Amino acid sequence: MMPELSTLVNVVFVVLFAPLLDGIERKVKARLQTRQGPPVLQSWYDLIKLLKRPSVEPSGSFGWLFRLAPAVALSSVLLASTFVPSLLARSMGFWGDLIAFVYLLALASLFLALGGFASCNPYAQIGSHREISLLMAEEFSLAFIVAGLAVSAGGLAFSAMFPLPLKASSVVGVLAFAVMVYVSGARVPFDVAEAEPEIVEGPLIEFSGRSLGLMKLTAYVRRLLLFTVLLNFVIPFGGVLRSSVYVAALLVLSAVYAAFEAYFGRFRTADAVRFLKRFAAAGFVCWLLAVLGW
Amino acid sequence: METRVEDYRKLVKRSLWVFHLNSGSCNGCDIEILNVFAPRNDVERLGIKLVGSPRHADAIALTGPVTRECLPKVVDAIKAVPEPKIVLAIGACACGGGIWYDTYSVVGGVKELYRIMKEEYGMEAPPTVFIPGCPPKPEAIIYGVAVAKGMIEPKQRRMVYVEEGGGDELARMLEEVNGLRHFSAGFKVRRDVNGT
Amino acid sequence: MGRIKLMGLAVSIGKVTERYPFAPVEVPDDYRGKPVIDPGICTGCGACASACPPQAIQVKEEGEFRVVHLFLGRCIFCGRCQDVCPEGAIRLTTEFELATPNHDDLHQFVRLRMVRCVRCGRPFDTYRHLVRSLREVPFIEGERLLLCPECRAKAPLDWLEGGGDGNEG
Amino acid sequence: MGRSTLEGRFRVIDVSPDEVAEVVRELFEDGCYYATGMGVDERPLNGRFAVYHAINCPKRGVYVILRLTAPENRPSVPSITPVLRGAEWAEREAHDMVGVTFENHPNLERLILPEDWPDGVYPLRKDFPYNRKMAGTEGTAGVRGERHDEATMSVPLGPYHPLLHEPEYFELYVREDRIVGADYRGFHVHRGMEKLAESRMTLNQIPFLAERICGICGCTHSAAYCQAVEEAAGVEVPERALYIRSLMLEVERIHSHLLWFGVACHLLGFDSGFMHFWRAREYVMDIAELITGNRKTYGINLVGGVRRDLSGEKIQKTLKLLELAEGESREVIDNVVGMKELIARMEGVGVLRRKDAREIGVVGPVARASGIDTDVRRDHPYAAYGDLDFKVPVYRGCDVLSRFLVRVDETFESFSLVRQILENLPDGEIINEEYSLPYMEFGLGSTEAPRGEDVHMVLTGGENQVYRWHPRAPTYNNLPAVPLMLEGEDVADAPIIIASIDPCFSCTDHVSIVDAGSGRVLWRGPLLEGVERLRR
Repeated sequence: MMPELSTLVNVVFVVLFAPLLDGIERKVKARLQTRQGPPVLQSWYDLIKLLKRPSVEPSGSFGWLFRLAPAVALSSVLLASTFVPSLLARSMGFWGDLIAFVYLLALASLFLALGGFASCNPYAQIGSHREISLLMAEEFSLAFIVAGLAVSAGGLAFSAMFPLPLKASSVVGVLAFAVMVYVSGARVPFDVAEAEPEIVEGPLIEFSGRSLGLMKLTAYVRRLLLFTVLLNFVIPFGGVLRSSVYVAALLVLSAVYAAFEAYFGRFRTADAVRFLKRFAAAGFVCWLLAVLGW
Repeated sequence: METRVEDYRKLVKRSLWVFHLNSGSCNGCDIEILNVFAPRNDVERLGIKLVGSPRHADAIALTGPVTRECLPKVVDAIKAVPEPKIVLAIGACACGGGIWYDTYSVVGGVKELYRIMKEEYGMEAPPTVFIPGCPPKPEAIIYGVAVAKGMIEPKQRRMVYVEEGGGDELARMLEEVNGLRHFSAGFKVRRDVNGT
Repeated sequence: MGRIKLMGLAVSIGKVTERYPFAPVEVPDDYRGKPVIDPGICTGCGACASACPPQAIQVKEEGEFRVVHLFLGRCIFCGRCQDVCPEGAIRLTTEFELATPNHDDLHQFVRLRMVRCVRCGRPFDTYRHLVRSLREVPFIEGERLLLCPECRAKAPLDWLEGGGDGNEG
Repeated sequence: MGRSTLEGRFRVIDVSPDEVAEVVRELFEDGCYYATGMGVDERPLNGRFAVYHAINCPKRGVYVILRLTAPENRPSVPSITPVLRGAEWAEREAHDMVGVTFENHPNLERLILPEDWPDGVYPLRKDFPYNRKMAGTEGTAGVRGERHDEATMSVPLGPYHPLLHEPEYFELYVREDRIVGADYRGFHVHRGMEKLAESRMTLNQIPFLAERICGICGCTHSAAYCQAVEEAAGVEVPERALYIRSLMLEVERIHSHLLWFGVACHLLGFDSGFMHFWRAREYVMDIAELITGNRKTYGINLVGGVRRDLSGEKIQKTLKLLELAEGESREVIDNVVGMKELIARMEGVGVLRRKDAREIGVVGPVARASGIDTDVRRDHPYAAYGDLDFKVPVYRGCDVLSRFLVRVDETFESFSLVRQILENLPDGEIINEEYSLPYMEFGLGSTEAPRGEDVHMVLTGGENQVYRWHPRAPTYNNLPAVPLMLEGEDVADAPIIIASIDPCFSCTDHVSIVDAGSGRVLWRGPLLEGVERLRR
């Protein structure tokens, strides 16, 4: 199949499947809380409803930024999804796609925060503050891990890293990356930016209707992409088998993460940042091992 | 109006986000609202979610009699929910003002609230589902939501009973009474009896 | 460790969610649900109205009728009306599915015909309440019950002064 | 007037304005604390205004009621706030609602009524009709609090905030995620209850009104009211009724505490904990529904006894449900305590030192977590508690964790109490309706609500009514401690700290309050900001 077509399939898959994955996570959490939980398509139902509703612009906001933020956030994750092989193994990679990917995801987070600032709501501002400090702390660990993995694989392109060679550095790197996937998925205990009981969903508080829907979709796609990269690191083969293993692994991974999320209390922002700073050590180990050629 | 409700129902058929607005309630209804999200009733299975921001909401769960102090804030919060929206008036206070419906510091339920909204703020009253109870049990709240979503036809109906019969009946009744007492009918007052 | 055990607990308990509204739910026999006035028995005496803490039951007079008005929206389901009703005409059912989009549906009216005072012609009591009262008091008293309270207050004087027939109406 | 009841749980003493400060000082030094106070318009009787101060002396098992009067033309009495800080709010309340002035009060600001309420209109005076709607006046706004500097950001919590579930307002002053100050402003849930009780309601309607002071701990309010009237009228309550009252009070405590654990978990971001606790709580709700016919508002108390009896079958069912509830709560609590990150977020957070706690006069679990050994059930036995065996847990950690642990212990004590009550339930009548209501007799009823001491004062009126009824909910005493607990903490901890007193604003706001905790002049403006920001 042509890379363009296959990329298109991948993007469509990502957009369609990401909310479904969230629905599955909600179901898993519900079952771990002894309740029935929503139908697995619930996140899709929510999204469809949101997209049908108009969005309201708060009076004191920077209108253009507030309007722009959801669109920019969603397009950056969609662009990111063109680099990553998801359902199909081929996609539009280039020599520096890893770096582009990481920064596109960061851009999405940044615009989430900016949208929050733009709404001029005090909760949104606190939330955005937290989002940014978390982002900074994440970047630090992520930089080491990505560098380690790149050295280990011998290139900065996804094509070189999928799958990773079996080395000590890649094992450590993948494990550390798995934790980073959890953290940047904004899951409890790292969901300080959206903490509902404290600051009412933080940056999202003023978004409504369509723009809220886009923001939510961005978050779902983001999570799915992070999972996908993690899986690509380890799935060693291609073809139809790859696709089915990929989807199955995605479901398992998301269920495990959801279970973790259901049974953790939220960190304070400072604790979360402290944890991430300490966690950078793991990234450093990965990098060191890779440099040593292990 | 009808079509608006129909459209709304179609919109929220599978996903209804609710903003909880306490206008000075005693907490009873509020805790029961939380209770419908607890495992026993878990309304998430019906696509219902409690949201913290009125901006995200499709419906308002209004509890309390609307105190004088809360009034402007309640009006603002209702305004902040994007159209189309619906109000679930939960509990005796919201439906009819409750036990304190006529005191000096209470507006007295949604009917009065809507009147003030119209007169002083020029706002139209949103469609409302009344859920009586003090507090309504969680199932009663779910029933109310089901009514709002059009899943169930409400069975509560206005009842008016008018007693039949008229003046003739008096004679019949008195006959009956007098018959029981073995006296003849009539209204003669006997002045010679002591103790009247 | 606690969290693993708790997860295990959740798995072992499984799902406790009920199917309501797709399946009925049980309530105790003496659940305090919707109060219903039996219009065939109610005499309109107003005991419920004076016991009702939120004044959800109000008794008013409208011309020929005494109206017992139950407003379910304000009812607090305390059941005091049931406690005090001398006729057993009002009782609380186990019905709790009362939600309705129509405010009018929350009202129950019982309109009872009233008796006119045999002297001044003013409607002053319901037939039913009067009949009941007539059964309970001595007959002589009973005749006096056909007078409205004001006329009744005047009546003994009339008799003492030899006013003759009490039945002018 | 001028009587003094020497026996029972309270003692009414008429004091002269000159000696009141001295008497209060002596009482405080004796270990007593300020429970509550009310202003009474006694003009129709004797042409005077009266102020009743209730002071709790737990050591002696008695409430001392100090009664001060002032003539109609000069309604002014000396303030006792300079001697006993706890009296501040009660005096402001009496000033606001009845129009009695307190000389030398440090801060006699409006406390309860909205800022736009016209001056000189006092709802609790007898000449004010309970259902009179007052139009607002313009231009009574005061000055706004001044904590704003460049680096300080003000974070409103409320009036609509998912943490509260009630319209209340906290304003936190924050510098880099640290709270440097906090204000509390209430009065959103003021429903004019006291006025309603003395106007429209009859003696046996008020228990249902009292129950609706709070939807969580309503039974304790109706019990306290009934006790107050029973004390005033000297009503003998049947033994069985007392046991059933205790039973419902304990069922209420269990449900309230389980509810709180759930909410605390939710606030700490642990939603599964919320679900687990509320699942266990559901059995307790079933018990209430089974016994009283409603899950929440039990409607069981009347003056003279209770309304519903308990059949053998119900007792069996209750015991079964109780076992389920206890088993599951035990398991859940044990495991939650094992979760380190939750405990870490409660330990050492929201500290209220014992000394401050004493001075403010906090009650219930908040006091017991700060090392103060107090419990109305033990100190002033009521209902069936004199016959029952229970421990009063006291912790000295002074933090949120201690408050959590006090409630844990209490919950299981309550399970045991319910069992004891069901096993030892005496036979007999459940209500005594043969009593006559005296005129202008004072009565005081107090109960240990799930949140602490709950005090009701009653003056009986003629014709099946009360002349004056004044309830005081535990949160009223606990709230002033919150700004102290918040100072210097992380913003992320604010919700759990506020929640740690298990605040019940509707309880407090039956009359409602405002305060900065620091005596700052308040303004109504900021209240609206939170919502205004949401407005288009």
